[in-house]
Amino acid sequence: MKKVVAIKEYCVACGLCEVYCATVHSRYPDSVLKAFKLSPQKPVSRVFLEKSEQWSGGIQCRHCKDAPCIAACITGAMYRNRDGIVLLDEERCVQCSTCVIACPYGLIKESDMGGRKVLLKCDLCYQLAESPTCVTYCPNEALIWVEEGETL
Amino acid sequence: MAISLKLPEFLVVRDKERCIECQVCVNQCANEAHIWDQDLEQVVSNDVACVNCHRCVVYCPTRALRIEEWKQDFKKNANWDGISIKQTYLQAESGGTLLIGMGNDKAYPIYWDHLLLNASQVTNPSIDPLREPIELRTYLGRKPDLLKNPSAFREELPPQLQLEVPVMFSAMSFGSVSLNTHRSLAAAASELGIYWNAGEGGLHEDLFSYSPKTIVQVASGRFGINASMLKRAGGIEIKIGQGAKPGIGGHLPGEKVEEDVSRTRRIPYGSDAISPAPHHDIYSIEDLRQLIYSLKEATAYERVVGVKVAAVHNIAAIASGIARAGADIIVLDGFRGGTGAAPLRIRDNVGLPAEFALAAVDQRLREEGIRNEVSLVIAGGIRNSADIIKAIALGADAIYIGTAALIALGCHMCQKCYTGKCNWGIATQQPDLVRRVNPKIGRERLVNLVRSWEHEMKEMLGGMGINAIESLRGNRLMLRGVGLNAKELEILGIKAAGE
Amino acid sequence: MNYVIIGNSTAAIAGVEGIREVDSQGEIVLISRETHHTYSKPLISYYLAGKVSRENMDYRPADFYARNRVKTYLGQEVTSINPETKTVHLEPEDVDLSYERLLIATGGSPIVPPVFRGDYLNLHQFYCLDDVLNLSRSLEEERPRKIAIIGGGLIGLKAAESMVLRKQHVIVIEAGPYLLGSIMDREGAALVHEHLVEQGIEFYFSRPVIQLETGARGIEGLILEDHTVVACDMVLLAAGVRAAYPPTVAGGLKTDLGILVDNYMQTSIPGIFAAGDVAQGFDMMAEVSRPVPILSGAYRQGRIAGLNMAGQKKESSGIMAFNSIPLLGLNIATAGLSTEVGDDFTPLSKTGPGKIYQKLILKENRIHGLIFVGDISRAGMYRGLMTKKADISSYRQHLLSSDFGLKYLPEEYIEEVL
Amino acid sequence: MESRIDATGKHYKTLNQEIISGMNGGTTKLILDNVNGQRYIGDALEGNQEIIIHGVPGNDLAVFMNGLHITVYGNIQDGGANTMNEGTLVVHGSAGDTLGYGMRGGEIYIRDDVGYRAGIHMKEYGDDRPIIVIGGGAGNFLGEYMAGGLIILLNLEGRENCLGNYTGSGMHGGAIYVRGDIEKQRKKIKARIVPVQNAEAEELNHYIGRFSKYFDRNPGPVRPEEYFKIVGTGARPYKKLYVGV
Repeated sequence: MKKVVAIKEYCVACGLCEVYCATVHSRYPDSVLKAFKLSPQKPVSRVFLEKSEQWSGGIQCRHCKDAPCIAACITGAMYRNRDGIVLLDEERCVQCSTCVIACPYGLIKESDMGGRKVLLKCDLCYQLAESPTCVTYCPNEALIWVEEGETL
Repeated sequence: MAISLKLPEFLVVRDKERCIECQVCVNQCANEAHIWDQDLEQVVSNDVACVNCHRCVVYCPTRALRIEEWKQDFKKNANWDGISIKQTYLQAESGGTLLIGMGNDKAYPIYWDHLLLNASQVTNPSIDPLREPIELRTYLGRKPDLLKNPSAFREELPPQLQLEVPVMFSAMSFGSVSLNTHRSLAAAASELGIYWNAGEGGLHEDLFSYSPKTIVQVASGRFGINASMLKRAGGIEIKIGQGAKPGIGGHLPGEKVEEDVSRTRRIPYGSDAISPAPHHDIYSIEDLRQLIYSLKEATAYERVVGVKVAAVHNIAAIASGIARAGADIIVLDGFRGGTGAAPLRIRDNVGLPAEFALAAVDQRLREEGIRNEVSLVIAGGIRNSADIIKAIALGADAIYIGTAALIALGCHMCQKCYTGKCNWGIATQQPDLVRRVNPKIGRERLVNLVRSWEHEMKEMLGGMGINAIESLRGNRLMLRGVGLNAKELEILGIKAAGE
Repeated sequence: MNYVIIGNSTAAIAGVEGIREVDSQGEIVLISRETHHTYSKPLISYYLAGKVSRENMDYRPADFYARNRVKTYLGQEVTSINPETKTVHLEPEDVDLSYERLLIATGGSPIVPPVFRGDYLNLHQFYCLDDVLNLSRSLEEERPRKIAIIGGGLIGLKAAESMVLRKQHVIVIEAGPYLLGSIMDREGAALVHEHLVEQGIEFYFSRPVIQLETGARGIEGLILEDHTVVACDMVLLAAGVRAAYPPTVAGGLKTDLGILVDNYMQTSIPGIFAAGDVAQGFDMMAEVSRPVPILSGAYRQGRIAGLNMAGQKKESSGIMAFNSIPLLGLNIATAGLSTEVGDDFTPLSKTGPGKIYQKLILKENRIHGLIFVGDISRAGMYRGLMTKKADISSYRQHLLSSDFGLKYLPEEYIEEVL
Repeated sequence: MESRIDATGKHYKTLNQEIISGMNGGTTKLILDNVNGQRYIGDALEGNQEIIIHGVPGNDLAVFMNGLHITVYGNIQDGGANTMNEGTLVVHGSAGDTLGYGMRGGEIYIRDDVGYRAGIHMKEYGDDRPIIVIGGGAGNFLGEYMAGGLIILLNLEGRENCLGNYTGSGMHGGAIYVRGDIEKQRKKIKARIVPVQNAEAEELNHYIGRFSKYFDRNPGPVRPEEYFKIVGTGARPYKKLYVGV
């Protein structure tokens, strides 16, 4: 299965991955401007720019083989689709946040959508034909979409 | 503390209608011209810090940013313009020599733009590069006076640099530019079948695999030079001078001497790397010959040894001397040549246009009958393929590009290389900035640039009805001057347009 | 290979999924005492609170059995297991089913304190779907004014939450000295207590119910150990759960507080596996065999059991207790040995602002447990470090700092995430 | 294996080719007789062999040399050990100008005097630390632009004028130890002068010991008060010279 890999050697820590991820998951997936200016709540990204003095990288759900979040999900809302992508069915989620503590990398986040709590995780933009949005818009090819185990 | 009279140079124009407070600009500006204000919960500008490098403009996802000149008029004065006044303030406040990056930006005439190329019409056909082969390959190095055995199929030649396109990436040292810049240049040169020059700071160990396509530089500081490196390199260049600062040496500030630079240059961490203008073992052409031959001896006469000089007033005589000292290549670096740091007054006021230096040197070497003994490489301000074709018609064997290569890598010509805070990751050693050049992308961009020039050169050659770059070399009949006076035409050795 | 699975909850479903990862052909039979399609037990409080529809309680989609070619016997009870003949007997169907591999995933059953043993109209269990369907009907029909919940643990408080959301007056009676005693320390519990009192819940601590006052409607009052009388008109039992053993197995299964299993989830009788709340497996944090009755553990055990039943040797490294429970807007997460105290264990904690309490329990440069109240956003990372048994000495000073993250972790950990 | 080459009348190219052939042929000790001005002896040679030179070698002796041990019985001309990387050069006589230019490592021992600009641009990195020990005095610009390494000037004849003008100008690393009276020479020194510490004596003794072994001349154990030390004015000598436009 293809995964997004962050190459910390070339991450410029700009945060565009977050901007475009938030946009594509908003009500206005085609326009950053509209997504941020017209959405009732600030759009939220599912990829997180992790920064330190030494390195940075856009990190996101690893879609683990033996996914702790799926095991822990009390409703069955967290599931793996046919392509191996771990997805959260927001319809069925009761926001118990068990996945938040299950994820060993802290990559499932709670977000406040105007008083309504939602849990968000990377869905690899599986509805899109092209690569995940964060990869498409990474200005320095520091996020790449590759088959697992593929070397750079 | 007395108030500073410095004024901002640039104005950060932020379109509030478009700004989404994403802080990408804040994340990208190493100069801290964009700041996230916690209390206002918005991005604010610190215009004084802006160097107009466009990093934020390019990265802003909503095109909310634009940088303008900070318009502050002084009372009209044809002599004391705003720039002169501001520079005076700066020196009065600091007591420092004015320092600047990149090449001369003054409005001196650009002679390339006064040269026009010929094209075939009716009397001899032009050649279509899409259908017919046109040869851009060339060889740099000493050529024999005549064939020893004209009937033999092959003849031993002195060492040569084979170039698939008559373009090389000129010397930019590791230290002045980042390792990722070097990686990009090295990989692109190898892919293009040309050479890149690692500059005077040695060759980082990660790049040893590119050695065959690397020209290493021996400058007065002798940084990173050792026997195995000389033997490994594709070619050797002695740097006597450079176009941006003739008569002035190199000086890499200690801030840029981080661990890798220090190891590659073999100097202590954080120490200034000083290479003064003179090699202190060269005070004459005879001394230069000594260094040339020490390098030839070191490499068993299997390596090309070139000498790079700045284009200065008596360049023809100097070049003749260099040729006679045994150099295989002479590099003439015109006064528009770039640099990481140069004293402003030197950069803007010393040297010659490469066009004149080239014409004068080619002419002189021909007159002395030694043009074949040395190849001529022109550097300093080459911007495009037409400049190259004109240079070759004026007598160059190949050209060096430095600034153009950096622009291909993203440089926006803000001329702040000396600060070490290059927002494009080129002229910096700050690890978070170095990451901004992805060598994979860098290589592709450089290869694209040279390949596009390659095709343009073929079109121009084809248009002239010439199918090999060798047939254009020194073929000044293919050039006409426009807007030049008689003396300029004479020095360039070309006819006026219409003649 | 043919498989029989007793149970229809998390461990059983995970068992099916485990088997099907390896063996797409073998026949799977699943037997459940309940008649419902597989549903999620923790969702009963959400259902009651009106947060989840009946359909959305399904733990797996409606076509789960069909897609996995599982033959189901719902509403059937296993009355005996015979390892000699490798058969189980079903009632009321009155059939013998033979198996090559058997998975016991019968879960738990609620504990009924002796004082509540009796038939009272307004006494409700709070354990399975039928309980809450029943309770829901009673709430509508009887319109109680005061509901007493016996037990201030996880289930009790989730029940309390759902009752509050239904605008009921709730009284929680906890025999222990503070709430959530099995996973929480006193400081954390105090915050939870404060929050729930603000939401109108009444509490009684350290006093078990010793006697009931009864009347026409059933239980009308509870008499506590100190003779306090708590008036109520409905009682919900949430006093804990114990393993729900299947009927006697000829030859006997070794048990302790649950059916003893090895790291492959196999019981003392070859071919018979057990998983979930009925089983007693390895607790990776305590490093002993003990029951860890949580859903994620049941899933992991069930899947491991399934894989091994289908012939893929897969060893469990044990399971970790961890929970996340939002209670009327307050997030609570705990993991591992969260209540551990003692000389070997060093607590590292921080409080505030507001109802925020975060505590790590450290021992020998490892995190052994955690309690997060209020802000749980980084809890997963700490739990990840617990799972890895990571040596935290190089970044100990950054633990619980507001910017704690990958950047402080060793290279190999970072590489794993990038 | 030992071999001999008579250099009489040979062009340097021929002589150097013979030296390389000798080395490639397995010579471990090569004796050159009647050397008279031939340049580039030892140029970029690498290995552990020994070369003994009788006569006066020409410019750029041991240039780019990486290893090898060269002993010269006679004076050497300009550019000795130019950009030398490793190895040892022992000269039973004096050296011309620019001795050890840009030297990166290895050791040089000069029995008598050195000319102008000795040790200019010497650098060091990690374990690579060039050493020059001079028995007599030095000309102008000793240790100019020095970025690392060690120069020891023993002034065995006790001359008042053992240093030339502009000693240590632009120096920003390494150290020069001079034996003799500071006061008479202070004005010629363009870097910082500091007293020698007792702890430094051990290292000095180590190199002076080698010098004594090579030449049988011994100034005796180091007494710190007999020496002074010249060091750079900081790693960034020109930090304040410039202001960015």
